[in-house]
Amino acid sequence: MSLDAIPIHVVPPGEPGLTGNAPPLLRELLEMVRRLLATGEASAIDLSALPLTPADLDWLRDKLGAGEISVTLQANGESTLNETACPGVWWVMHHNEQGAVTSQFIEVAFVPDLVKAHPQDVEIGSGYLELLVSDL
Amino acid sequence: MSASLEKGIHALKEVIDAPIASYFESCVHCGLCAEACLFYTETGDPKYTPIHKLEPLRRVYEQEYTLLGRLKKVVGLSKLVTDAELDQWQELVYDSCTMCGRCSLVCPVGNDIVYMVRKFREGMAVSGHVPDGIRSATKRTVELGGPMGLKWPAVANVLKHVQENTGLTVPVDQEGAEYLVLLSSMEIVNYPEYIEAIAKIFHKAGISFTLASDAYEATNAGIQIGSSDLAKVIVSRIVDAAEKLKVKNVLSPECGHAYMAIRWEGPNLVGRPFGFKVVHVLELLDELRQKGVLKMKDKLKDPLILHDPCQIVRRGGVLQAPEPLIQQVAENYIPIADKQKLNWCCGGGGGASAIHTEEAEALRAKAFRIKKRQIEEAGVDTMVTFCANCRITIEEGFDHYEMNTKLLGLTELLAEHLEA
Amino acid sequence: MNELQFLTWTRGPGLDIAVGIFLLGVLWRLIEIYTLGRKKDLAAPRHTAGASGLHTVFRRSLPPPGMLKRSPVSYIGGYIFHIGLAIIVFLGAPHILLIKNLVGLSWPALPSQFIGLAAVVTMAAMVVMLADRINKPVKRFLSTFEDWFTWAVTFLPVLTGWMATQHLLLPYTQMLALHILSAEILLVVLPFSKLFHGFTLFGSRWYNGRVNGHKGVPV
Amino acid sequence: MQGPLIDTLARRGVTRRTFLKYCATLASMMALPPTAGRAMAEAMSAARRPSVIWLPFQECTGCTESITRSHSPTIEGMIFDMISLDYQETLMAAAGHQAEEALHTAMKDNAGKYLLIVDGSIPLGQDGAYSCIGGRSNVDILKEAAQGAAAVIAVGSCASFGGIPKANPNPTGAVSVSDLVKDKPIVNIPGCPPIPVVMTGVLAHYLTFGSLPELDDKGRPKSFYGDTIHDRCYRRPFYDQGKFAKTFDDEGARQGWCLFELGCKGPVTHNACATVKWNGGTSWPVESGHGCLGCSEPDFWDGGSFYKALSAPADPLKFAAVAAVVGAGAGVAVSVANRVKKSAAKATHETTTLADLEK
Repeated sequence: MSLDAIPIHVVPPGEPGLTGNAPPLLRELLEMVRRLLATGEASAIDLSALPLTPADLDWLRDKLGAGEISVTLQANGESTLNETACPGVWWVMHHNEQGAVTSQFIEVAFVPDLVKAHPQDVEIGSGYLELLVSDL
Repeated sequence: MSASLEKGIHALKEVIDAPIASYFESCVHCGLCAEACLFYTETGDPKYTPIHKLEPLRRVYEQEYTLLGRLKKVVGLSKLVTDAELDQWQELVYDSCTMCGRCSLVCPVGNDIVYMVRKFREGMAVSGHVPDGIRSATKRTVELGGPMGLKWPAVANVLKHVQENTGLTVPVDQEGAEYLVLLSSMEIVNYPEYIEAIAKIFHKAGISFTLASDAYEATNAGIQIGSSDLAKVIVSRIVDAAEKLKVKNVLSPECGHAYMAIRWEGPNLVGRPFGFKVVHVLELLDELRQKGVLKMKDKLKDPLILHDPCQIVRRGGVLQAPEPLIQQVAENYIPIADKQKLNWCCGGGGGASAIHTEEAEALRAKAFRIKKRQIEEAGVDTMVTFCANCRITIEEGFDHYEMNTKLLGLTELLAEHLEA
Repeated sequence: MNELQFLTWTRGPGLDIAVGIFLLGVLWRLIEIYTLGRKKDLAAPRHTAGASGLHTVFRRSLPPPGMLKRSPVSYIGGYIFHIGLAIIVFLGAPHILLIKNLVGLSWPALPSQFIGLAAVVTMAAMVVMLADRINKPVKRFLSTFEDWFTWAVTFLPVLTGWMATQHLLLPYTQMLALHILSAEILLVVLPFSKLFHGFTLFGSRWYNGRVNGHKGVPV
Repeated sequence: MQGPLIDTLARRGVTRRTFLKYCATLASMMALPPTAGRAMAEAMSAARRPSVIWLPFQECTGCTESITRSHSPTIEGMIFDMISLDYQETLMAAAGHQAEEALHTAMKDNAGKYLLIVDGSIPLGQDGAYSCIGGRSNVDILKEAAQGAAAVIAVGSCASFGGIPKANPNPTGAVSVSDLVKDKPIVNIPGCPPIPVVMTGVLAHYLTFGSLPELDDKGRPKSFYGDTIHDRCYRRPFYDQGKFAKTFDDEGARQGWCLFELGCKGPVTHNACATVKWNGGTSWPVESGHGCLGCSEPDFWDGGSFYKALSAPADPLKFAAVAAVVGAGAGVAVSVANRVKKSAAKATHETTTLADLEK
C-alpha cells in the first residue's frame, strides 16, 4: 500500500490573499541594487523569514519576471538560482533531497557566491588537471 | 409597655420563610425597585430604595437561618440588629412605604418586596418601632371598634340619616341576608353618600343585605401596623358576625386595606377558610352591570381619569371590574399609561395616612407629585377612585397643591346616575 | 510549578475541587433556602389567566411597561452581558467540549471569531454596568464589597479567555491556565454570593407569581 | 581526523557548495541575517573542532537516534564532523575501562573548553543508584563533567526537563540537568526526540560566533522555540473557523480539519515542528493526522490524556459525587436546625396585645 492510498489528504484551508507585505520589498531591492553598483557589495533577502503568503510570493515573482540565466545546482537536493528580469537580482531556492523547499532568498549580486568556484576547489581542480596532463 | 428588641427578633424568626430566603438570595442590588417606588422617584433619595427598607430583616434572616450567617454570628463577625437601627428604619418601613407593591411588580429577579415589608412590620410592631398615629389607630380599633373611635350609636345615627335621605330601609342584624355590608369609618364620617349608594343599589337589584351592629368596621389597623395577633382580633369580629347572621357573602367596602384584610389576610389570620364569600363592592357592581341591573339614567360628560387603589387592584386582584364600571357612567373616561396594576399609589396607604408628623406629611406631599403629574398629563379636572383612604390622601394632596381637581367615589357616582 | 503544570492542575485537581465546591454549595444552599417552608394560603383563590408562578418565571425576563425608559442602562446592559455570557459559555467550542466531557451533552458551536466578538461586547456591557453602578446614586448606595467582588469574579474569566485566544499579554498556556482558574474561582464563589441569583431567581419569580397569582394578579 | 572541517567533509563527498547551501538554510532557520550563512560556512570550514563529551543518563537513546539516523545522514551527520566527539557510549568503539579513560583524558586535556552534551534525566533516588556507569552514579558523573565544561547542552525532554522518567510518580527521583548544574550556561533542546537541526544550529552558532544562541526563559533557543505549534500550524485556519475533526476517521479528519478536539496540544507547545517538519521536511505529526503530544514541554507526560482536548478536564472528576452528597447533607442538617429553630420560635409565641406595641 502506498501513501497515496491512505484517504487522508491535506486540504489547504483557503489560500490567504495578498498581505501587502511584498511591495516594500521592491523598494528594498532597489536600494540593494544601487549599493551593489556603488560599492560592489552583495546582499540578500531571506524570504522564509518574512510573513509572506504564497500569493505574495507569486506577486513578487511576477513583478520581477524571468531573466536570461537559470542555474541548477545538484547539491544534496536541487537548488535553483534564476536571474530575474532585473539583472543582478537572483531568485534562489533550495530544496532538500525530498524535494521540499528548505529556504528561499532573493540575492543581489553580479554572480551569486554559490555559483562561483572557490579558489581551494579550483586548486583541487588544477591538481586533477595536472594529473590528466601528466597522463597524456 | 412590653415591646422589646427581643420580641421583635423573635417575631421575625417566626415569619421568615422560604420565599423571603429566596428573595434575599436573589437580590443583585440592581436598584430597579427604586424606580418603581414613588418615595424614591419623587425625592431622588436612595435610602427609599424598597429593598434597602428591609436591610435589618435581611440580616436577621442571614444570621438565624443560613449556615454561614450562623457561623459568622458565632465568631462575632456579623452586625447584630439593634434598637437604634430599628428606630432609624421606622421611617423607611412606615412613613415611606405604603405597601403599594409596585416594587414587587418590577423586580427582575422576581422579589416580592411588599410581601417582606408586611412580614418585617411584625417585628417592628412588637419591638415598639411604630409611628404613634398607626399605634393609636390600632388601639382605637381594638378597644373601641374602629380607627376613628366610632361607636355603634354614632353609626346608627348616620344610618338613620341615610334612611331619611333615600327613603329606603337599611336592615341591621338581619339573619340569612345575602350580603353582610361592611363599612369603613371614613365612609361613615366623611363619605356617608357611599352608604346611601349601597342602599340604593341593593334595593334596585333586589338583593337582601344587612349591617351588623357588632361588626360594621371593615378596616384593620392591625394589618397596617403589622401585628397578625391584633389583626386577628379585629377580623374575627366580622367572621363571627357573618357566621352568626348566616350570610352568604360579606361585602367589603371600597377601602383598600379593608378588602386586603378580610379577603386575603382574613382566612390566614383566623387559621381556616371562610364558609362565606368575601366580595368587593366593585365586583358586585360589575356582576350587576353584566346582568343588566346597573342601568344609568345619564352619563357624566367631564373628561376624567381613574386612580386604581393599590390594595384593591394590584394587590387585591380586582383588575377587570373598574374600567367597565367607569365607562358605564362616564362618557369621557381617559385611560392613562400607568393604570390598573401599574398605577402609582396615592402615597397614603399601608397606614401612612395615619402618620401625622411633620416629616411624614411633607414626604407624602412630595410623593403626591406623581399623582399631580398624572392628572396634569391627562389634562382632566376630574379623578375617580374607589378607596376611602385614597380619597382622604388625594384630597389632602389637592389642598396642598391648591388644585381644583374634583375627586369622586366610583360607587357613589354609579348610584347617583342610576336609573330610578 | 511551570505553566504546563499550572495548566494541568487547573484542568485536573483544580477543576475537580471547583466543581466539587460548586455542587456542594449549590445543593446545600438550595436545600437551606427552600426547606424553610411557607404557610399555605387559606384564602379562597381567584383564578385569572396568566397569573401563576410559571407565568411569572418567564414574564419577568421582560421589562414591565415603562421600566425600560426609566432605567435603560440596567436593562440593555443587563441583557447584553447576560446573553453575551450565555453565548460565550454555551456556544464556544472549547466550552461545549468541556460540558460534553462533564455531562456528555454536546451541540454545534459558533465560529471562534464570533465568540471573540461576543466577549468584547460582553466586556463592554459589563464595564458600562460597572460605570453605572459607580455613577447612579441608588446603585452606589446599595453596593457592598460583594457587588464589586462578584463583578470582578465574573469579568475575569471573560477577559482572560478573550486574551488567551487573542494571544495578549501572556503566552497562551499561562493565559489559558489563568482563564480556567478564574472560571474555577467563579464556580467556587457562585453558591455563596449574590451570583447565586442564577439559581434562586427562578424560585423567587415563582413564589412571587404564585402568591400574587393566588389573588388573581398576573405579576 | 585533524585539519579543517571542509577537508573532512570533502573526504565524505560533501562539496563546498553543499555545505554553503546547508549553512544558508541553517542561518535562515535560526533567523540570522542572510549573510550569516556564508560567515557560518567560512568559520566552520576553517574552525578547530571543539571537544565534545556526550553523557547519556536515564534515556532511551531516541535522541541519539533522532540525530544520527535522520533521513539524510550526510547532512545532519555533519555535526559529528564539526566536533571532536571524544566520548559517546552509544557510538564509540571503545568500551569499559578504555571508554572511561577516554572520558577522563578528554576532560583533562580540554578542561574549561569542551562542550558537554547530556541526554537523559538524572535519578537522585537511592543516592543515584538507579543509573550508574562504571560504578559511579549519573549525578556524580554529571557534576564532575560539568565542572570543566564551557557550556552544557541538554538534548531531549529528559535532560531538559526530566521527561518521562520524571513523570508521576517519578520512582527514581529523576531531575533535569538544570536542576543540578547551576554555574554553567545551559542550552535546553527539548523534544521527545528533539528536532535534529536544532542541535546542529546550536553547534554552528557556537562555532561561528563563539557563543550560544539567544535563549528563552526555559533555556531554549528562541529561534526554534519562539512560537507554538498552533501558531504556525497549517491547520490553524480551521480552528478559527470552528471546523474540528471529531474522530480520527470522520469526514473532518479526512478534510484535514483542526485536531484540537482530538487532544492536540499544539496551542501550548513551543517547538518548530510545524515549520521545520520531520524526516527531511516530509511531514510532521499534525500533517500525518495526529494531534501534537506536546513532547517538548515540561511534564508533558502528566498533562492528561493525549486525546483529551485542552479545554476538557485532564482527569475524570473524583470529588463531584462526594461533594454533592456532602452538600446535600449539609443542606439537610441546616434545614433541620432551621425548622427546629422556627418551630421553637412559634411554640414560644406570645400573643401580641396592645401593650406590646409600646416600649
